[in-house]
Amino acid sequence: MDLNFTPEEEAFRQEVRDFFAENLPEDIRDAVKNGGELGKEIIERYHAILNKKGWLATTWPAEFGGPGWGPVERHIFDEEAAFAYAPRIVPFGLGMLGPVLQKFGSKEQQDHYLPRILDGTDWWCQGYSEPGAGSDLASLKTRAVRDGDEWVINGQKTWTTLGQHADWIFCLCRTDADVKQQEGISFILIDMSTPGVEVRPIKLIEGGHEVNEVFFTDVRVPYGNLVGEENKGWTIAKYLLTHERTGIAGVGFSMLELEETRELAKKVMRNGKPLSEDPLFAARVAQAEIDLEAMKLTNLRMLFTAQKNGAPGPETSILKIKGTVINQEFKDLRRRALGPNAAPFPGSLDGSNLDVAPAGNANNAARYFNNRKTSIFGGSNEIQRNILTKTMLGL
Amino acid sequence: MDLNFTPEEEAFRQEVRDFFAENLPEDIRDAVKNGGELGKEIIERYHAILNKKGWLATTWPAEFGGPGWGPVERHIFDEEAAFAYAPRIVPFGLGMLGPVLQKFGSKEQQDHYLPRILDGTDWWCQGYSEPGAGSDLASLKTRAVRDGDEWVINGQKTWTTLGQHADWIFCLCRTDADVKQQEGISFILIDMSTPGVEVRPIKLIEGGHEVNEVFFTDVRVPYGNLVGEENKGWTIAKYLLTHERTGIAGVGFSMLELEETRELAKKVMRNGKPLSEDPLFAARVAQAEIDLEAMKLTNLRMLFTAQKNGAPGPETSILKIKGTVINQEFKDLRRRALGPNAAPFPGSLDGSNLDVAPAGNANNAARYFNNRKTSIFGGSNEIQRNILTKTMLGL
Amino acid sequence: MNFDLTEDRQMLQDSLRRNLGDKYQIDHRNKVAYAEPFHDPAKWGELTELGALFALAPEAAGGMGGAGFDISVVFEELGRVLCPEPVLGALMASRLMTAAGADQEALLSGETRYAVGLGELDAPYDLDNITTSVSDGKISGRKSLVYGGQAADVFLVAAKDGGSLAIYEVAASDASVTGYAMMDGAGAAEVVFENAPAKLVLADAGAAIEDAVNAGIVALCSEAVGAMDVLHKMTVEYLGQRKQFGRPIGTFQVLQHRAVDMLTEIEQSRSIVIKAAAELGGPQASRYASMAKNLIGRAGRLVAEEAIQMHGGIAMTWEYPGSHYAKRIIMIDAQLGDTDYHLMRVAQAA
Amino acid sequence: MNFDLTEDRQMLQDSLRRNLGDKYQIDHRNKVAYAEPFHDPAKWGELTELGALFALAPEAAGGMGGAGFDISVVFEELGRVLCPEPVLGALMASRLMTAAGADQEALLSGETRYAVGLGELDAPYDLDNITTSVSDGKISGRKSLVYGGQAADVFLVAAKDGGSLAIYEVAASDASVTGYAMMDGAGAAEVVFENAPAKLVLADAGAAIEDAVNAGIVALCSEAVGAMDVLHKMTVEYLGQRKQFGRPIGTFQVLQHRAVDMLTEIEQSRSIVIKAAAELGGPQASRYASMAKNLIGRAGRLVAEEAIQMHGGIAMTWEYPGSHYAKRIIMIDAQLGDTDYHLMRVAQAA
Repeated sequence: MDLNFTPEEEAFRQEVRDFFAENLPEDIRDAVKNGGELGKEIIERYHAILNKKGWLATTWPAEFGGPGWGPVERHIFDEEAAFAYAPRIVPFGLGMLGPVLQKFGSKEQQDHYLPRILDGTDWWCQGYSEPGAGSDLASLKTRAVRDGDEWVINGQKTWTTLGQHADWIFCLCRTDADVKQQEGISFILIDMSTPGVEVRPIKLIEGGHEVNEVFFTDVRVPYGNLVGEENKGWTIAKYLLTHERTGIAGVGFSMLELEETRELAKKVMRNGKPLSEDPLFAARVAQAEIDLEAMKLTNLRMLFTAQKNGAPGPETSILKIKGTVINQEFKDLRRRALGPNAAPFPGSLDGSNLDVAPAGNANNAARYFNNRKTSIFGGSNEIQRNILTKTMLGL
Repeated sequence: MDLNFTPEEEAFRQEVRDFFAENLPEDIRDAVKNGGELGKEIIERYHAILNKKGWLATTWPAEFGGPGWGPVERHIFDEEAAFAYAPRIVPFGLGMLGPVLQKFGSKEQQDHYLPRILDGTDWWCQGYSEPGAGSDLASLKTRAVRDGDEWVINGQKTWTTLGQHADWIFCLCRTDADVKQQEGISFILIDMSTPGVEVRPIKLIEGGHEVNEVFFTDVRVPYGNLVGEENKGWTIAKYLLTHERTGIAGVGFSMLELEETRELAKKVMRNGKPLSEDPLFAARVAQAEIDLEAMKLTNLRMLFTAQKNGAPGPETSILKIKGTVINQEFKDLRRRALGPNAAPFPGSLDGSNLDVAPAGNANNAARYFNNRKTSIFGGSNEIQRNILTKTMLGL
Repeated sequence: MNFDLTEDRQMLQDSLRRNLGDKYQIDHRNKVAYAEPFHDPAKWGELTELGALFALAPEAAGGMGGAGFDISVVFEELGRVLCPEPVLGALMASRLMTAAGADQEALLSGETRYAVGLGELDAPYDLDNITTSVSDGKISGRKSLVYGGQAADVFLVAAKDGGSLAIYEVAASDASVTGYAMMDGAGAAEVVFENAPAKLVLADAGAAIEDAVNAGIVALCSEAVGAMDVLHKMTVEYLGQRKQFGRPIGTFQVLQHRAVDMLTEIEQSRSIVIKAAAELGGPQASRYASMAKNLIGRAGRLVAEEAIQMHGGIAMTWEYPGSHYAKRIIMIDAQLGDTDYHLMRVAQAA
Repeated sequence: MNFDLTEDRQMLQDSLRRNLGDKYQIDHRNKVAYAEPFHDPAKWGELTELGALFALAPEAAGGMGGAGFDISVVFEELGRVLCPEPVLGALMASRLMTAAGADQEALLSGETRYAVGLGELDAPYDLDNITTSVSDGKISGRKSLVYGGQAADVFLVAAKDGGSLAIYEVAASDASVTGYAMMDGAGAAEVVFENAPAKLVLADAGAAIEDAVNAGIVALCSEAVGAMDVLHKMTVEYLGQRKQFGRPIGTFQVLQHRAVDMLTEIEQSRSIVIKAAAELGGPQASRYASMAKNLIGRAGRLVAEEAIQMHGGIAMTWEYPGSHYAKRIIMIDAQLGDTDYHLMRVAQAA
């Protein structure tokens, strides 16, 4: 039993920390700190900075242009990125399609798409969920029908994150309607500029534009845009669901939230004293902190197991459930800390010189509401509990 | 909208209060206060005191020897009884069999059994649950087979509360095994002194003897011990499940617990100060108090509806769920208030002059554990949620 | 004991439910709640014509109600449609003016819009620590999150007058008013006074302010109950309709039980608000107002978060009405003292 | 980073699991845990022969372990069988004697049984407020809930020695010892000293006592994890076997999800105990011990109450082993500082 990182790992942490200190532009850092939406330009600029260093595709092996890190290096990188207020890497090309192509794609597909993901030529988005297929993803209805050497695609995807910026979308499509749901699905790549593709924004609860609906009307793409075998797309979907799950607890982000909450509580007043001296608020923060400390270890334990076994196990669903709950608790605390001063709509006091929230906290209520999504998407916490029931309890 | 009781009701409350002040023996009061088990003698003496006043069968109409109270009078009586540290009236004869006989019994059965319930001649217990039939009561297996003018009964009942004192048991028995579960059950009265009846104690988690197993081996009772129609026993069981549910929240008992908790917190020390000054403990108590205040009103609202409609509705399941949770929370607080001093096994320091808990609190841990039963028995809180799902949500 | 509404209040409730439902269809509500002036001046006129404000003041003060139950009936209906009109300010101003014996015909008719300035940046709930002060009839200071302040003609402002709290009237035209929309819709304002002319309405106003805050709490809690009730019904309806894995998700037992727990907490919320409304104006008013605000804060978080979670995605969108109910329910907690603030008030009073 | 046990500790764990499982079948355990002397002297001998106590002290003090992880391995196994032997007292006494540089051969061999007297009636957790004091080598005072005190040969006692805390050794024969069983089995004692001869073991013992308490907390938390793990497995097994409504109750989704939530909290408990064990003896030991005790307190309540509720009746009985696990898990919370006590320590240190 040894909780320490090796000297090599500690040196790596220092290297990452130094890198961010030296290379993360201040405007990007501030944008992250303020918690509003990040524009396309910021994300592309940030990706380019990482790519120059060779650190953009954190999960890719070296042969495909990744850094070739193991789970521990990835964990250290993720933590340091969070502490540095770096943006989250947009995962659709780098964390999802990349590994899929590496495992299921043809040599031609790998050679063509992977470099374009790295250099930012192609911005990818994900076409999984549909209005009628959320938790029950396998019931998806978007049809892809083969017509000679083309697919003809009709249907609708939804919750397509940052689809408004995307050049390409990877889709799960139904290619055989006459077999068991899971057995008639294929994984197909679609150029968003193809005629018949339409993106409509979805405005989120807090007012932001982050997700979209994507409509396909007689969209024709080459047959060769199929990844893996026809009707075997569900295998790919399942692969992605368990792939690289050890970062899912978002421990680094929650650690930052803890710090921000503590700082905020020193600045706002309640009953004539800083809120940090209020015993109930202090108890709330301490309890969340304890849960987070435990989660740090739970995360490392599962990381260790993943490293040993070569892959994370089903127990990582615990990271998703408890990790999101802890992060949501901190979001709640930061909103709560502001009291009534959390109320102004984001940006509504900009430029008025009459801010009601300490710097970096004007969006706390918006962040709280936006963050409710994390226990819903990527397999809702209810779905995770179903998985754990089967795999860990055997019920 | 008027939350006040009428002057007549207030006068009645005063009358009840005065009655208890004048008539409840101090030894009984102390026994209740100390929270240990009450012996048969205490209960019989208490029942006799109430019976003399005509207040024992609180739910019975006057024609059968009850006081003829409505839901509000019963509520007032229950509250005042709790405040006076009176024992709970043992419900099996008075609250359960009595109303059943009044609604389903023959004139002969009413004339014979009801007076004996009132005067304490017969102590009744309940034979419902079986080892394999708890929440799923309708799956019960105890068989009653007709043989001439007798029933021959074989099987086993469990969780028979205070069965060790009982003269008679009313049982749900399977009398037709070839029909739908609910349609082959009959309600039969059994003299416990009949050959073949055996009572075995069940020791509870905290060490107490309150419930029993009852075994029936070729027990023969007269056919006339059937109540209501043959194979219609499920109707009676359902009737009892919704009968007189407005007292189920146990609000009076929880109000007492709140007072006891507050008193205790003034007496025990933590960090050099009375526990009552500890902000976290004070917050826990205040939160439970608020839930209880709301429950008092929820209870009255449902009482009002019951009075208006002549019967309580399915929404009274809310009283069961939340009422037990609130009471369990107070039991937890009283145990928690003692800290390590809650640990000694009940009675283990008796006579040593070295008590570790303030008077009346030595059994706090035992009470906490024993009280966990309340969310399980009488239709577990899960069953109540199922009922509410169907009746109130329509799902 | 009687938990039925009186005939008058039943009529008021019916009339409000009928009228507001039409006036504030969710699309229209969102349009006016998030665009200047962050409410609908035309519909404000119609609302006041219904006599909604008269119901908030006692007959002696020119109104037709003013009891806790009257306030409760009005605000529960406002909550059911997420009404963005500045009625809270009118209520609290009316309580203060009743205490002062001031004429409030212009307020109750809706002709003049009042907002109340109590909390400040560093004293959001606890008025002992406010710094706005008056000398020589001139007021200086800043009031934060003045609800309805963006649309007010007149402010009633709590200020230090020597040692004690007093209420002053200040014309909106004499103040610097920065209005804005709130996260959950409707407007508020930062109001800055720099030696603005101020008319004394009530000296030694501590008790009157406490009463106004208690009335405001009964109003907000009633509003929350209305909104929670609608959101819960929406959720149950969604559970019955939405299919996944070949069946309505309302057949999944975990969602059923969680929906039952929401129902239980809503019933508890309704109960404690009835109690707080009954005690309003009496010696125990503050105690029960605090109890109500605490319970509503806890129940509200449960109901809003569970509603979003059980909808699973759709309630994360602006387009779905439920999201706006969830926002309102959550944000109510921080108005006039939050869960923890009121819990400690109850604990300390014990 | 490595979360596997070292080979030595793995052997210790295996040996304890094999041996204890046989020695403390639940019926036997309950028999000895609730009847004088509230443990099994014969099996205590066998346990010490296995070297269990040597694992609790460092080599420099004559032991073969003494690290947080050693303590954790031993107590998790004790927790799995609800072992009623007075090992906690031995551990805490050993920590104190190590700090004092005292010879502890008789302790580690199990020949002499030690118990530690720290808390008092009005100062159960916070030792600043104890009143037991020593003058002229004579000790007077009363120690409450001295775990294992009913079976001890020697007490190590915290007493005021002038202003500061010191540790004294007192022979059991010189004290008035009232032993009793605890609600969850095993024994404790009220120990009264009236001018009893007391030998100074350690002056200025504040830091050493804090270390002994931290070690005790790691021990109790590990014991809780062992007990929770067993109780959870029992619950899941029961869910799979028990049939109601024609199917195993483990097919009901509400029970499934609640069993998952128990699992999640047990994993979190295991994690925080690993951390507290790793930090034991270091500058952050008290902070992480408090974190562990708080989380275990919360998780324990959830696990014990849910286990009882989901068993539905059977776990309310003495006969069912699960009830004893539930009792132990709940009662651990109040030993060496409860959920709230340790939460405030964490909050105040922040």
